[in-house]
Amino acid sequence: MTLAELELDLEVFSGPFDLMLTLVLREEVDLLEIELAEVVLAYLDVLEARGELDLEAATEFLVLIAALLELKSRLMLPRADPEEGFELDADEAAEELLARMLEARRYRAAAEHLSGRLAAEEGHRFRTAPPPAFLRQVAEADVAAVYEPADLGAAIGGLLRHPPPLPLDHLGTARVTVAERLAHLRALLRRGGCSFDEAVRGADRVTVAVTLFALLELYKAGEATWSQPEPFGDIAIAATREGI
Amino acid sequence: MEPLARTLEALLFLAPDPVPVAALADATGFDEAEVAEALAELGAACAPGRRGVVLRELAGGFTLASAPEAEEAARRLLARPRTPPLTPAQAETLAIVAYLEPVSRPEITRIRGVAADSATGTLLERGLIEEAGRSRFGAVLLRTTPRFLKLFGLRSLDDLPDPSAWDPAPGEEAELRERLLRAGEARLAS
Amino acid sequence: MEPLARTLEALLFLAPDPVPVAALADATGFDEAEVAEALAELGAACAPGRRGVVLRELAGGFTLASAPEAEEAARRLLARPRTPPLTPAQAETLAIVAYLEPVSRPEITRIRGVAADSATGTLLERGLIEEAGRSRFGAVLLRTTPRFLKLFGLRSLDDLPDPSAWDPAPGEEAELRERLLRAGEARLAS
Repeated sequence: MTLAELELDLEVFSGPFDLMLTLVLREEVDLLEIELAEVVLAYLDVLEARGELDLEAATEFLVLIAALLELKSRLMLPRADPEEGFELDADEAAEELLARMLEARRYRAAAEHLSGRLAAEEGHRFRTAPPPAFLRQVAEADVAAVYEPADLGAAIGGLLRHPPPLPLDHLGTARVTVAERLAHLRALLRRGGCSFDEAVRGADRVTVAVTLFALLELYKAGEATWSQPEPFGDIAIAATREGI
Repeated sequence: MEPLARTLEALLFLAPDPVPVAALADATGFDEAEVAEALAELGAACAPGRRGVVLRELAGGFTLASAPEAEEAARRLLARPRTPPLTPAQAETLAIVAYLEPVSRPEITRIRGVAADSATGTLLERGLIEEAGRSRFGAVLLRTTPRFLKLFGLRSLDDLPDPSAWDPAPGEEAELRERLLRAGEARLAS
Repeated sequence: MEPLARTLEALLFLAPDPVPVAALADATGFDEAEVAEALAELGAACAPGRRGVVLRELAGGFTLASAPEAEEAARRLLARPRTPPLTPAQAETLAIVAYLEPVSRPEITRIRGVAADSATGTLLERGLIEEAGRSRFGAVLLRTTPRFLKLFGLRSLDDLPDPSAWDPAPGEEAELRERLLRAGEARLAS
């Protein structure tokens, strides 16, 4: 569709788009009174009704509407110096719009040219393999000494260090056994499952660890499964069918 | 082929990007005139229809590229197209950058009459354009990359046609100039 | 060259890795015997002294490589000194190889208490260490290179500093290898 076909029905103007443009440029219609959003909506309606998009016409419309918006926003701005006003006369505005249209048109053509070039180059591919490592290295004769041998000695010294012996005295003798915790878990499972928190309520850290170990044993034996809906969430323990 | 032409072939085979004549001269220890002569010899040996590769002058240097006859087989072997075509928005944005670089995003938006953020993002991602500092007003400036020249078969930006080539003929322009007013007058008169 | 030989040249030019004959046959639509014949033609065209590239048959198939005569010029064009500071993992791995060579990867892992594959890979890539056969158990052995000596300004490995200056227990009698392995195992157990 061409812009001449765009019919508008606005409060202050009714008729084709390019007529509106002409009247605005001749200041026969006050741009300040035109709802440009309405113009855009009318355009979109027409596009929708047609179900097709003519890129050329669409671009032209965008350029024109953008120019009108800019013009309107200039008119709406309070003028700092009334003498200096930046009102464009009709000819100037027409020139500006024309310059914009020509510029946009020029780069649309340049874009087509570039796309054509890219397509014409289609058959030429380039090597992507990087050069072999041995060719990326400086020849041995030109290698300069940049590292300190002492760093190697220091690294060996670090590797010779034994870790400090772990203090073991804080570990008491085990107060619980896996067998005990297995019995505890099995008892809970017979009552229809439980959460891990329930299984270790009030227990100390060693007991929690041993219980977890017992739970792994149950899982390995196929007696129980568990699920945890979210990280750090509660763990639900359930008996499997074989387990019962 | 002469030894220098052979060495140049090896260098261009290995180098990941086009190599300027000066760099080839440095690497081989010959002067630029001798290198240019040997490049001509290599170019003749790789003339279309003679070899699987061709010599190209691109992005300010020389490089080897596969011959177009092998494209179909290359697509089957490598299972990917060379480089996807550009959308109209990307091509327009790229054209504006190529002709006006360095150019800012707002300037591109002004010329296109519509924002080009997504097209600009894709072009940056594909390495066809890159950032080139900031304008006086703080907007990021964009320019094309050597990769753009390489993929579009250009030696330099000067290879692009003068954009006025696409301007409407003077008569057509004069007609356009009058168009807005004339259209309106015709309607007013009717 | 015949068209098929030219297409094969283009394919091998583009492929980053060696290509098996079967894959070349698939890509070109010729059978393997025809491809083999065309490869022979290409090989003859690239015979030593004729071109800047040579055709090689490796384990994985066929590949093009730059001619060996061009090596010196290629280095001048492509070589960049790459000597960033060593990371702690690289320094440890290199020290183990330097003081104990030849040494196997599993031994390095035992001493460090953690695998050193990435550090070993980088050191191999930068030419500081190289492979030196296999141990009785089939593990690849590593040793330092002459490049390593140059980069550290050493005439030979005998010039390596005596590690006793950094030794936490310098009085100990046992052999260095023995002590490093014990320390590594102690770290792993802790």
